[in-house]
Amino acid sequence: MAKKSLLRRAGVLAATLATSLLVSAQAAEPIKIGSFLSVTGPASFLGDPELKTLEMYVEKINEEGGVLGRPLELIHYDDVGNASNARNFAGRLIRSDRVDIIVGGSTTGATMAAVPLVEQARIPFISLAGAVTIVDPVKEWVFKVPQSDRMAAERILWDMRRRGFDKIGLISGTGGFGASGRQQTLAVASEYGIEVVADETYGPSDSDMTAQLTNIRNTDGVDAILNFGFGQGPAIVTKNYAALDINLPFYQSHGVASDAFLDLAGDAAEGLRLPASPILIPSSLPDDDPQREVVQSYAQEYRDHWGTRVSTFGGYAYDGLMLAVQAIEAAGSTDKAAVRDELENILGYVGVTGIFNMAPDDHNGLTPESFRILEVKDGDWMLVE
Amino acid sequence: MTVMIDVKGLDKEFGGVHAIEGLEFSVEQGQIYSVIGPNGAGKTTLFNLITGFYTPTRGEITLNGESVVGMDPNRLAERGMCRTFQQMQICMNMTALENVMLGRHLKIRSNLFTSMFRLPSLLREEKACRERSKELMAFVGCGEYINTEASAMSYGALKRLEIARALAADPKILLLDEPAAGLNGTETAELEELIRKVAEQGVTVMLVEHDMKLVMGISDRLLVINYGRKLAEGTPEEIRNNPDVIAAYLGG
Amino acid sequence: MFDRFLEWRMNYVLVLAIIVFVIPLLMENPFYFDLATQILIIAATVVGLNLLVGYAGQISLGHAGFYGMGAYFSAVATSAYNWPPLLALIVAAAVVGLVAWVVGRPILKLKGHYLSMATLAVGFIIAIIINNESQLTGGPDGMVVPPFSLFGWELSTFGLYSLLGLEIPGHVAWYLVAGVLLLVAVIIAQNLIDSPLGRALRSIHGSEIAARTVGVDTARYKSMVFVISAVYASIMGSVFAHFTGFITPAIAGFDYSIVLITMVVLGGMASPMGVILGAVVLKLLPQFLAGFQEYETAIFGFILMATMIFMPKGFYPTAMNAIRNKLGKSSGGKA
Amino acid sequence: MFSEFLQYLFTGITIGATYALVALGFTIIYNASHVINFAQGEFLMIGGMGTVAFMGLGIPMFFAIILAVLLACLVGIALQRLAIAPAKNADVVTLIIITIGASIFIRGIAQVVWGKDYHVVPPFSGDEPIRLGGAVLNSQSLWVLGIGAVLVIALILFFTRTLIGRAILGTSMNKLAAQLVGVKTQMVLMLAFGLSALLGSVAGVTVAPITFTAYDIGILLALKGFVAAAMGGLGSGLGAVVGGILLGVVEAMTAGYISSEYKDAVAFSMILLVLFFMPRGLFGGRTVERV
Repeated sequence: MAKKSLLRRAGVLAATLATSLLVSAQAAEPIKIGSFLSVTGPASFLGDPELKTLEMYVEKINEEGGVLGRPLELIHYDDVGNASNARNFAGRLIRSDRVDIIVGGSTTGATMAAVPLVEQARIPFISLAGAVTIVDPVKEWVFKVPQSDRMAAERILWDMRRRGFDKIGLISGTGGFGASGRQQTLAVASEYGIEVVADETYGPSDSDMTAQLTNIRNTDGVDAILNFGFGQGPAIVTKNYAALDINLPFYQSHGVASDAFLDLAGDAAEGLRLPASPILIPSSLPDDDPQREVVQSYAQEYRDHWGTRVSTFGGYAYDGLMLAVQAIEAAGSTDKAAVRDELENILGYVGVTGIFNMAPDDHNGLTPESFRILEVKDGDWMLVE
Repeated sequence: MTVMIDVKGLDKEFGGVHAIEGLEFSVEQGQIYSVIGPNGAGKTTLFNLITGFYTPTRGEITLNGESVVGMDPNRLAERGMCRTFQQMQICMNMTALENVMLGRHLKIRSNLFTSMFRLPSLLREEKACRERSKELMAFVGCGEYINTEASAMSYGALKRLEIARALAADPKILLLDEPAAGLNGTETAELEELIRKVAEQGVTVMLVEHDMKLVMGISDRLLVINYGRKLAEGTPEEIRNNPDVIAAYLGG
Repeated sequence: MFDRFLEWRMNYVLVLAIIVFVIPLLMENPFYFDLATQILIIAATVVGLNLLVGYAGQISLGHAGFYGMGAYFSAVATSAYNWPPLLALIVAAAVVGLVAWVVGRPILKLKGHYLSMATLAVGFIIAIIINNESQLTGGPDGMVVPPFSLFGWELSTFGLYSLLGLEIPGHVAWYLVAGVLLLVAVIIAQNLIDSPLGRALRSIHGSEIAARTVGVDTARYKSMVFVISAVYASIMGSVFAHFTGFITPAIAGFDYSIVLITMVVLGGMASPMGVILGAVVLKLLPQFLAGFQEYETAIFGFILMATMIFMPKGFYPTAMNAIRNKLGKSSGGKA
Repeated sequence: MFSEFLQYLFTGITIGATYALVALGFTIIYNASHVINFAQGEFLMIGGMGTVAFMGLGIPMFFAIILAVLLACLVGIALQRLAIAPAKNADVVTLIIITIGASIFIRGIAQVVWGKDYHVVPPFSGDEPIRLGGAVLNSQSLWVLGIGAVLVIALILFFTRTLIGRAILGTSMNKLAAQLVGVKTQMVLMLAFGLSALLGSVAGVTVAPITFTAYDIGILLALKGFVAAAMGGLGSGLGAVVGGILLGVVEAMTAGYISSEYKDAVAFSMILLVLFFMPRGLFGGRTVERV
């Protein structure tokens, strides 16, 4: 990492030099980074920090001289969490704006809607969405930043196994994230010797999940409860869970890995566990943690720039952008096939989300271990290890 | 003469209030039969019962010997019954001619398939329908409105248009609810002439009307009702001399 | 000559055809074709919905349910069961028609807001089923749909085709197919409207009481037009699924039903050109508003509200009236 | 077994009380103007988000609530004056689209002014749940039920005992007649919208501690409220309350005993069933077709 950034600084220096020598460098054609995100609508808590991150770092990179001596230009559309909009905007980015690479797609639905276009147009696409279907089966031009929901399920089940639970109750949202997470959990549970004995769902705008939780509580032999979902739903589940006084270990997914969740759930969240990026605990990362530096600087810069706390989701956009920049630099041009090949070759990139090791059969490049198991203690996240 | 409409023991209650009570009468084919009575006597309710818009609480209505109680208006139309309304029911989203052509709805055999592809059989049928409707518009005296939007027509013309539409169905019995309401003297005279012409063609006409001059001049028989009950029935002459009727109208 | 053109009931179809087929000569960018094709598909859908809402005067707040059903039937049948797309499209239309008939009979007895409520409920139930049966439909994340093909000949937006010696890129080919579909949809709809059947439908809107007295079996006609508009939606839903290659349950959802009915009302009820214009505007508006960022929602709502307040009949009839008045004045009040 | 049932019932009544309050808002406006106001949910949103925003300015909760309710009333009156009144002769569908447009507009503004995050409104009386017969009841649920009951009684008294209330009812029955006896119908309509907004925003702030609040919370609440109002019979206050509670209980029971995935589908099937047999809802007036 240190070497890489040194290289980049050298590049920046060269670029700055070039600028001062050649006035024409001013006319250097920008590298177009296309993006469609759910900045408004039900998934705005994903898209909003993602866009803020992209805007901020594109600006920052340009101040430092851009990439390959060319400035970055961010072209962004808001898909409002609607997949057909996402598809249309992806089409617009590819065919009208003629961008060089796409970093975006806050939700799995939005990402998957754009995939057929991206594949046919043969343009590198780095998705910021979660479901494993995005990269399994591998699609030639599609990469993704976040750990898949399958990894989240695996990580949670691993921790459950470690604590000796073998029967769990599952409650999940019926939105894309929850439904896919539920499927993955059911699929991999047996590998960890865990049985899902209760399986409940709730709608995206439900205001009370007591009935579902009562059902789970009344199921025989439940050792722990897992909630897969995002938005305000999991916070309501958490509150209902506390109100029902269910004294079972409680797990949430990485879908709620943001401070906003703690604000909503309040005391009720006390003691629950979830898998998350280290971004939630920048200051309590051990000194020897390889991600410590990048996580802390991103968290600091984001807070300084926007005046709000970071979330995991903004971190995805950070990694997405940096992966794109790195691949373009390595390719030495914006040639789409070359950039794609370089994306596939990325090894050991230390990001906010984890350490990425891409491969032809792995367009995500993360392992379940990149998730840290956190526990809520005294209203804050705490690393369990 | 055959009996067209036969009403026996007819009752209609609205929330316990008797709108029509124990009404009995019959209308013979080809007659002009009028129903009169003070406001709120139940005349329009009676029409709504006969034409299927209301279902009687009790009693029997037969049309040409067939019981028609509980039958929908469109089923009654298939049996040759047609009517106009006190509060006119004109399709204001159509032209005058289309309103009359609508009246021939039951005469038309075209189906979804012929309509979708506008097959020749449909065009032939439409042409015939249009011709007949134009004739009827001329017959009722609104020939000049053929291409006019219904919403642009005067009240009097619309009244006649509604009759033309009813006639377009080639009805056996025609019920007119206050056709003269809102018309001036000349228009009323024209209307009287029109009703006579219709009756001459063998159509039975039932009439609810307030214009006594019109009613007395035109009707073969009259039914007088008050508070939903029969007060009198008979020829115009008999009604004119009936003390109950005089009392109801003058002193009641 | 010109007068006869003005009198001709299909005059606007000719105008529409010219517009549809001239546009490709003016556009280069495949993205615009992509958008235009979607507009044509959705326009054909609302032409069908207009028969129900504009002409027969029956509200449906659940029509996207039928659209989504058609789309998903085609998607599942062609991907999971390898049906030929055309067969899937036809069977989907038949199934959707049947469903519409079964639910339509009891629902259409309801009036006004109760009818809106019932259609909304039907749409919701369809959307919930699509959302939950994820083994078949892929659930909320959506599913991939194979491209349209006929006798082994595949229509893809990225293909290249030759017709009469002309090289036609896939996106233009799709556009032309959708354009022809829209014209067929409009011609059939106009034929229906101009038939006795159409007259009966319009009479239900004008005066249901009058319709019944002249013998129109209003219940039968209402369910017939409900089925016809549902079949329109189903067919165009199938076409849309093959065109975009990926669908999510959102296309069957309440929001989309509202979009459809808004297209009908915004452009001008009971006017095919009006509803097509409604589709064009509502589909293009988000593209234009994309630059307004966070103000997009507010501006969209404002435009919607203001248009309906100041042009309650929709903007096509309002504009036509204005033009007619102007022409009338300039020709010395001849009209 | 019984405690389970009791739990579902409590849950259902809590959710149902929310629906009932939204449905009552529909009812007031429907009664005065025969308009279904699809922007009704936005009043709830303004109630909740307004309270959060005013509290953010350091205003004590009680006054923040009052300010939020006032704000909602202003929006309600503005809605009637600026959007509904100019379109008074429009079709039913056109009015539906206008109110939907208004709802999108209000939501859009709220999103710009108040942001997109979900917020918590503190419960009125602590977080401690109440235990009863093995089941748990959120203390805020009691507030919802209590305030709901008070509002319903206040409304009944308002419509039957006060001159203005009777004027609203009179206007709904016969606009012309009401004008003839000197009722200023425009004034009455404005009042109805204001009142409905008041009801909506009070409901919004009361349920916010349970459901959280955000700029887009109004959409689905409005939808459920409409379902409840239609099921009970449009225009009937009793219908709105019964419809709301019934809807909530059916949802909770379905989630508990049948399938949580299909609980909304069951709720929607139920309204279809009700309408098949009672085309004007459970308590809708049986009017005779006037010919």
